[in-house]
Amino acid sequence: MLADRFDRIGAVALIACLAVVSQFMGDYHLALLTQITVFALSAMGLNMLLGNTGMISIAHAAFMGVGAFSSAYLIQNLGLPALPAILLAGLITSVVGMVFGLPSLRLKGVYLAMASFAAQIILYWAFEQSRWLTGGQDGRFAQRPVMLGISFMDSHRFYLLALAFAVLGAVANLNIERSRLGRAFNAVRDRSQAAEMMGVNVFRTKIASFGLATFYAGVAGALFGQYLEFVAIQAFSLSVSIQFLALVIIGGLGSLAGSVLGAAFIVLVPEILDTIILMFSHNTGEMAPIRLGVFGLIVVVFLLFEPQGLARAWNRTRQWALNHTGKGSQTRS
Amino acid sequence: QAEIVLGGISNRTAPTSDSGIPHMDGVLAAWKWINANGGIDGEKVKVVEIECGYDVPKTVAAFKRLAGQYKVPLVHGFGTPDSIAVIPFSTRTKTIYMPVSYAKEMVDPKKAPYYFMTNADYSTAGRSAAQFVKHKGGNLALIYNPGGFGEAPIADIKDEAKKDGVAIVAEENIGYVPTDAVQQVLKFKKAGAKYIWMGNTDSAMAVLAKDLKKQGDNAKIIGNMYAGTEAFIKNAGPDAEGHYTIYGSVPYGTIDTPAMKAIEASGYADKTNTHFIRGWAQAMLAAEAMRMLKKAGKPINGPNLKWAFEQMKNYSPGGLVPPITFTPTDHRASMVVPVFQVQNGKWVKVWDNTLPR
Amino acid sequence: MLQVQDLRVIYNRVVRVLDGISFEVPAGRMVALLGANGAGKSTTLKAVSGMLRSDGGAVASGRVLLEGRTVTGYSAVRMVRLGVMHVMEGRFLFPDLTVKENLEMGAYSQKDRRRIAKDLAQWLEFFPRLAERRSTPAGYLSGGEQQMLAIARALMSHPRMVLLDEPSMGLSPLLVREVFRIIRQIQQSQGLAFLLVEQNVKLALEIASYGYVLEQGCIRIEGTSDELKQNKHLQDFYLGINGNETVRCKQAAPQ
Amino acid sequence: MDYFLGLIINGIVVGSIYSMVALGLVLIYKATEVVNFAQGELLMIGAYICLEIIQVTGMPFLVSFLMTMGFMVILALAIERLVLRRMMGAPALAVIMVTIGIGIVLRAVVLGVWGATSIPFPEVFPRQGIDLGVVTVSQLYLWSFILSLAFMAMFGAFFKFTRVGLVMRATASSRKAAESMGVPLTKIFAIAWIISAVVSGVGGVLTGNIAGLSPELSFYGVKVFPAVILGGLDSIVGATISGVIIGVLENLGGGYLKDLTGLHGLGPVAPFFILVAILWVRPTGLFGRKNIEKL
Amino acid sequence: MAAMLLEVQQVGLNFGGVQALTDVSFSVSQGELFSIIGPNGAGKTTLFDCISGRYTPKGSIKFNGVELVGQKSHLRPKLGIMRTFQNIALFPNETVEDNVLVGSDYRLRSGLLRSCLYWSPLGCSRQEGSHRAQAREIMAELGVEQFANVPASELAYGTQKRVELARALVAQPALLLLDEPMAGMTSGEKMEIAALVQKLNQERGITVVMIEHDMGVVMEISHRVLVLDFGQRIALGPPLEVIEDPQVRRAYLGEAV
Ligand SMILES: Nc1ncnc2c1ncn2[C@@H]1O[C@H](COP(=O)(O)OP(=O)(O)OP(=O)(O)O)[C@@H](O)[C@H]1O
Ligand SMILES: Nc1ncnc2c1ncn2[C@@H]1O[C@H](COP(=O)(O)OP(=O)(O)OP(=O)(O)O)[C@@H](O)[C@H]1O
Ligand SMILES: [Mg+2]
Ligand SMILES: [Mg+2]
Repeated sequence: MLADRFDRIGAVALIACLAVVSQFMGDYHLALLTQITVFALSAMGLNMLLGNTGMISIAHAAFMGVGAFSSAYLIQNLGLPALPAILLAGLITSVVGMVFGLPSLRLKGVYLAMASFAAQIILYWAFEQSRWLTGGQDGRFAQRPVMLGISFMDSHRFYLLALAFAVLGAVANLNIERSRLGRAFNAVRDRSQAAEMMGVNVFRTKIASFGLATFYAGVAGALFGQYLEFVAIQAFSLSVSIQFLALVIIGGLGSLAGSVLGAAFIVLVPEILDTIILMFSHNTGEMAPIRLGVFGLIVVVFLLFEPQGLARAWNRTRQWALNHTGKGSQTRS
Repeated sequence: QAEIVLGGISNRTAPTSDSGIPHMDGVLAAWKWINANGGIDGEKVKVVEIECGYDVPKTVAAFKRLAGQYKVPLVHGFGTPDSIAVIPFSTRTKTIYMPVSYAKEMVDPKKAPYYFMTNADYSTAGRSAAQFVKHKGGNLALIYNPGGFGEAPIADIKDEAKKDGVAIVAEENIGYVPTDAVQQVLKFKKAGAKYIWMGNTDSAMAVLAKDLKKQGDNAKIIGNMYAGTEAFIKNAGPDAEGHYTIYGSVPYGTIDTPAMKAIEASGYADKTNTHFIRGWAQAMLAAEAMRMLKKAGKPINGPNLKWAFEQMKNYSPGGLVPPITFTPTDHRASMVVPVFQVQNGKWVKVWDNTLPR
Repeated sequence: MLQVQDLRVIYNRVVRVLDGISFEVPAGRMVALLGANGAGKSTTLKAVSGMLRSDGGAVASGRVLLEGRTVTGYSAVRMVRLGVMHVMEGRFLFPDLTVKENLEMGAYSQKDRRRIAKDLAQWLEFFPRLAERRSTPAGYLSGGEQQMLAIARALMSHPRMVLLDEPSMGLSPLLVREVFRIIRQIQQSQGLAFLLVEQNVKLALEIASYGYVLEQGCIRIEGTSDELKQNKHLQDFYLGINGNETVRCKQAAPQ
Repeated sequence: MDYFLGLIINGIVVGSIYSMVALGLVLIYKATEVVNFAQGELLMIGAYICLEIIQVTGMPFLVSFLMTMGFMVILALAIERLVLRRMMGAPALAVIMVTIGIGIVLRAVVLGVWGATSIPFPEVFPRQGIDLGVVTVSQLYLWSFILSLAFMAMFGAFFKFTRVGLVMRATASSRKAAESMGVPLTKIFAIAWIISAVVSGVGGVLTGNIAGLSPELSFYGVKVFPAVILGGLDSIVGATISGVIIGVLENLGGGYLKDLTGLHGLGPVAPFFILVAILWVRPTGLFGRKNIEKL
Repeated sequence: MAAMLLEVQQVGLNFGGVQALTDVSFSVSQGELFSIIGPNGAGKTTLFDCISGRYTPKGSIKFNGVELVGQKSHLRPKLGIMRTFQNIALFPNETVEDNVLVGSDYRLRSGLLRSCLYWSPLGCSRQEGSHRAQAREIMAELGVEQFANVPASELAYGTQKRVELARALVAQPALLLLDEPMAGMTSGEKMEIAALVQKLNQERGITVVMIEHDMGVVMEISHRVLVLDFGQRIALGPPLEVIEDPQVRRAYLGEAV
């Protein structure tokens, strides 16, 4: 939680820094940064669903797909302005998400996870069938938006847009966590029956969590499509959903910092491995199985040492720093 | 000594890497061979390969790295969605992209001006299959993986079949990793199918061939170029006999050109299949364009390469794939789509077909 | 039998809960560990039985000796093998297993099938309520039934030493007496050693021969039951003899 | 009618492959409450190892098969010892994530050692199918059918009647309680992984026989999820029966749905619709035990 | 006698063969301190579960004249019913403060949007703030204030019991259901809690129904006592009367009282 001043100042500084530094980055690094930012936004939603409400979704990528396709459709086929189109895409995704969240009324744990797995398969199939919306196997292009008179065609500008959305998402995330809804999420996760008797409308809370998570997914999906300037259904497959799950778990459940760090992890680790290989050879191909294996090992070893995720490791470092600057509060974390 | 640096985007880890690996291996082996034989007028070529595991965002990032940091004029690419995703960036950075996916989207110079490939696109190949059925006489059933390249030519096949008066008697689906194809075979039997178009990979085609045999159905499969490969023959064993394919390249060892000899000598023997050969052909095609630029005294860059490609008329790289022609308005590499059949455990060309442009 | 020397326990690497306590449980005797909420009684038992680790705790210093052998920081598995059984606060049954299966799990370390069957029959006889519920999943039992099951399950293993954390909790007055009677009977007939944590101090001092009072992580008072019964402090704070006077022991604040 | 019957029969025998693979997942879940996302990769590696042993040693299939099982035991032990043991107190999701990581590593090993091109598996079962009138089924499926029934009986009895089985169920029910009873958790986990790995190895050899070996075999791990959930995550009988149900559904779905609805690709998706519907009525699958929420 | 606040009529419930409650009837009047006793497994907790909506029994349970059976359990706090649990049902990963706040959350009307806009004028920071202050007060009253930021799972058993009580109290209930609130406490602590319950009952007019095995406390503070055995009501009346009942002595107290 960004509870104390240290964190707040740090966060503002980080955002300002990103906004400035990004403008001087090359295409490649900017692409990675944009991807991290969009993934982080999407992960915040999943993290609220999984980390805070305790419901596993193996359909997050499919929901991103709903957002990506519907925003592209709204903008290109219906001619809606970009900003309302993105938000509307988020809402559409949210409605779809809540429909697929209905089984949470009765299902728990792994069984609910499997219902979402079914959602992933069904949505993916629906994408394949809906050529008018998705372009079928060929995908469809998604233009970068013009918003409030500003064109975001340029990648550097587009990054600022993604960053703005991510910051808004993060602020909303924190605010939800510290208010009634956030507590209801946690209560439902920890003990839903007791929560119910304490006045928490469990079903509504679960559906709200689904709606919220998928809204994030929808908006992030729309931005993701615009970042790639192209939406293909393959980008929203089961393995991507699992990748998001991995992202959130490695990042740290129920923590905003976790969503961000996890996104960075998932995007950067393979790229860093590539960069290392490219330093010695011009061919990452022969090393591909090794790189894949190393990636798997990093995941395993990392979780061995920090099963609570990057956020916890970060927290520890932060605490250490605080203690050493002497400003730290002695609260238990 | 100067060096020309090209890019490569491969899939060696994700599903479909069974074709991704030999393809990129073919590209690299060909460049090695070209370099050993004088390079591009003395200049050596280096390929920076980034493995992207069939992942769309990773491919986009890798492309940006190649085009932005390495400033390559040309990238050897891979599959359908990832290659389509690169189109805007390829256009913007004027970088040539050579995928091994032959989807229609990428052969239209208006949409993808910098895309060049070595083979007929999926739809042309599919149309040829329909014409083959007309030629043999019989009806056609379709089986394909819903989604993916398998489905890509289906609409065009239906269209062609209608034109040719070939009846489509059944339409079935089959996944990439099928447990069996009995259900589909039962359907085909019921429908009395004679020829079956298969849009999938070799494993699925092998399963279908085995189950056809087991259920005593004599229908013949016509595989697309990812289904009817050497691996199909290996996996289906004796059950492969008699089935057809629209082969993407000349089968290994069936012609006697320097390129094929080099392939045989390359030490990749076990990996030598259509994917490898098409990769090889792709590199040779790129090399030819570069040589044309050298001859014309133009520097090697994206726009110039595009110009060179578009000058090509009936160029068959080492005889490995049917002759290739590009024009500024038409990037369909070839309209020549021969049909092969398994005879005595080998792919044998049984029908030559050239479609009108 | 059991000796604890200068034991310090911390949770989550920082929070110190026990601050150097020492006590002793002689073989075949019952010793009571008394104290207010949060004094560290359960923590002490967990430290002895090896159940501390799964709660994020650790022994920071000090020694635990079992029959002269150092067993500090031993895992629960080893402690059970050495004959130490812990009936935990909160019962920790196997909610999905039936009552009977729960009891059988108690005999995990036992080999003799005939004896297990005999013990099972005996415990079902001691607690007829459990006999009635024998094939109900333990998760459905009432609080008191769960408590009976937890105690019976622990004793199924024929331990040599039992750590009992608030055995009377949730039991009806009738059953409290019954349980204590059974405990005493078993203790005497089998020569078991008991370390008993019990809030019902009166009862505890009736059946235990010696007692320690834990306050804020330190042993404040110790003595034989009779001495303790006469202790003014104990009377004031634990025995409730002074009636309605509202008194409360300040809890150990976390560091 | 013949068509319909053919589909049903084929669905039943082919579904037994799912049963087989599903069993491996259930076994681990039953003892450790971990959903093993590396199940498909275990299966895949089992198949490759068996092939390798056959090719390198040239021993008859049965001997190679047994050696493969031996290898699976060692692999399971290694995974348990090196990784899972150290994840003891970790949150369940982290453990699930670790199994995903292990899956990635195993996949990388297969890619590195054997490559991605599919390799034909030596013919273990006679090519001759068995004519059941309306369909001919290959002997492979018949074996898988018999084996999955045998496994069902065996493991069903194991969990119900043996001590180790009881201890495994207890461990899954409450790890902490098991620990306090002196159950060496690591040993129990190791046993569960060993059994599951062996079952996966059998599954791998069977599936490898269908269309040759390729890294794509690991898809089975995911493909059987509907079967596992349909039956109930912790039910041996459930996994076996619902594997068959899924097989039948897939066949019927593939056989009829497209003509009925005009939509493509419904066959593989249909089981998921039915899965959700069944879960709505029975939230823990057909045979799964109810989740007891303690208050 | 004051108006009946809670009327339980002919309530019955069985769990697949186990008859947990059989035709239990009683009523609790406004302002009463009512105790329920009975042997283990008598159905006391089950009765609470029926009142608070975990189970749907046969019969009728009326609160302030409103039928509760069949109503969603999350509506209980709104109606004014709050409870604690025998086996402690705190949210283990959450801090004590958050645990307590959940109790009063039913009163907050802030939805998603107002949560997102926390600090803005439209946001819910004001409401949240005042609730937090109230929660702090009650936590102080129960002596768990210093644990405000500690996760509930890290507390000693007795402390958890107090937190549960605090969570119930912040809801400002009209009817408080306490399931063995003093289990696992020393007699001094018990007395403190007993005094608190009495105070709540007398000063704040909260009607209390309490399950408790400590007869000393029950006798001392309750107005009337209901005795259940095998799911049936075997006695109901003032404590002194009930304790003399031979059936109660046999089933619950044992001969030696
Ligand atoms: N898992 C834990 N993590 C951190 N602190 C803990 C943990 N368990 C207990 N504590 C702290 O240790 C102290 C002692 O707790 P313990 O449970 O030993 O008390 P107790 O004497 O058994 O109290 P009670 O009579 O209420 O059961 C308390 O302050 C508690 O907050
Ligand atoms: N969900 C359930 N399924 C089956 N049986 C149950 C269930 N819940 C409770 N029971 C049984 O109903 C009976 C009443 O249980 P209840 O919890 O109400 O008892 P209690 O009076 O609160 O006892 P205690 O004083 O021990 O807490 C018990 O015998 C218990 O085993
Ligand atoms: Mg305690
Ligand atoms: Mg009770």
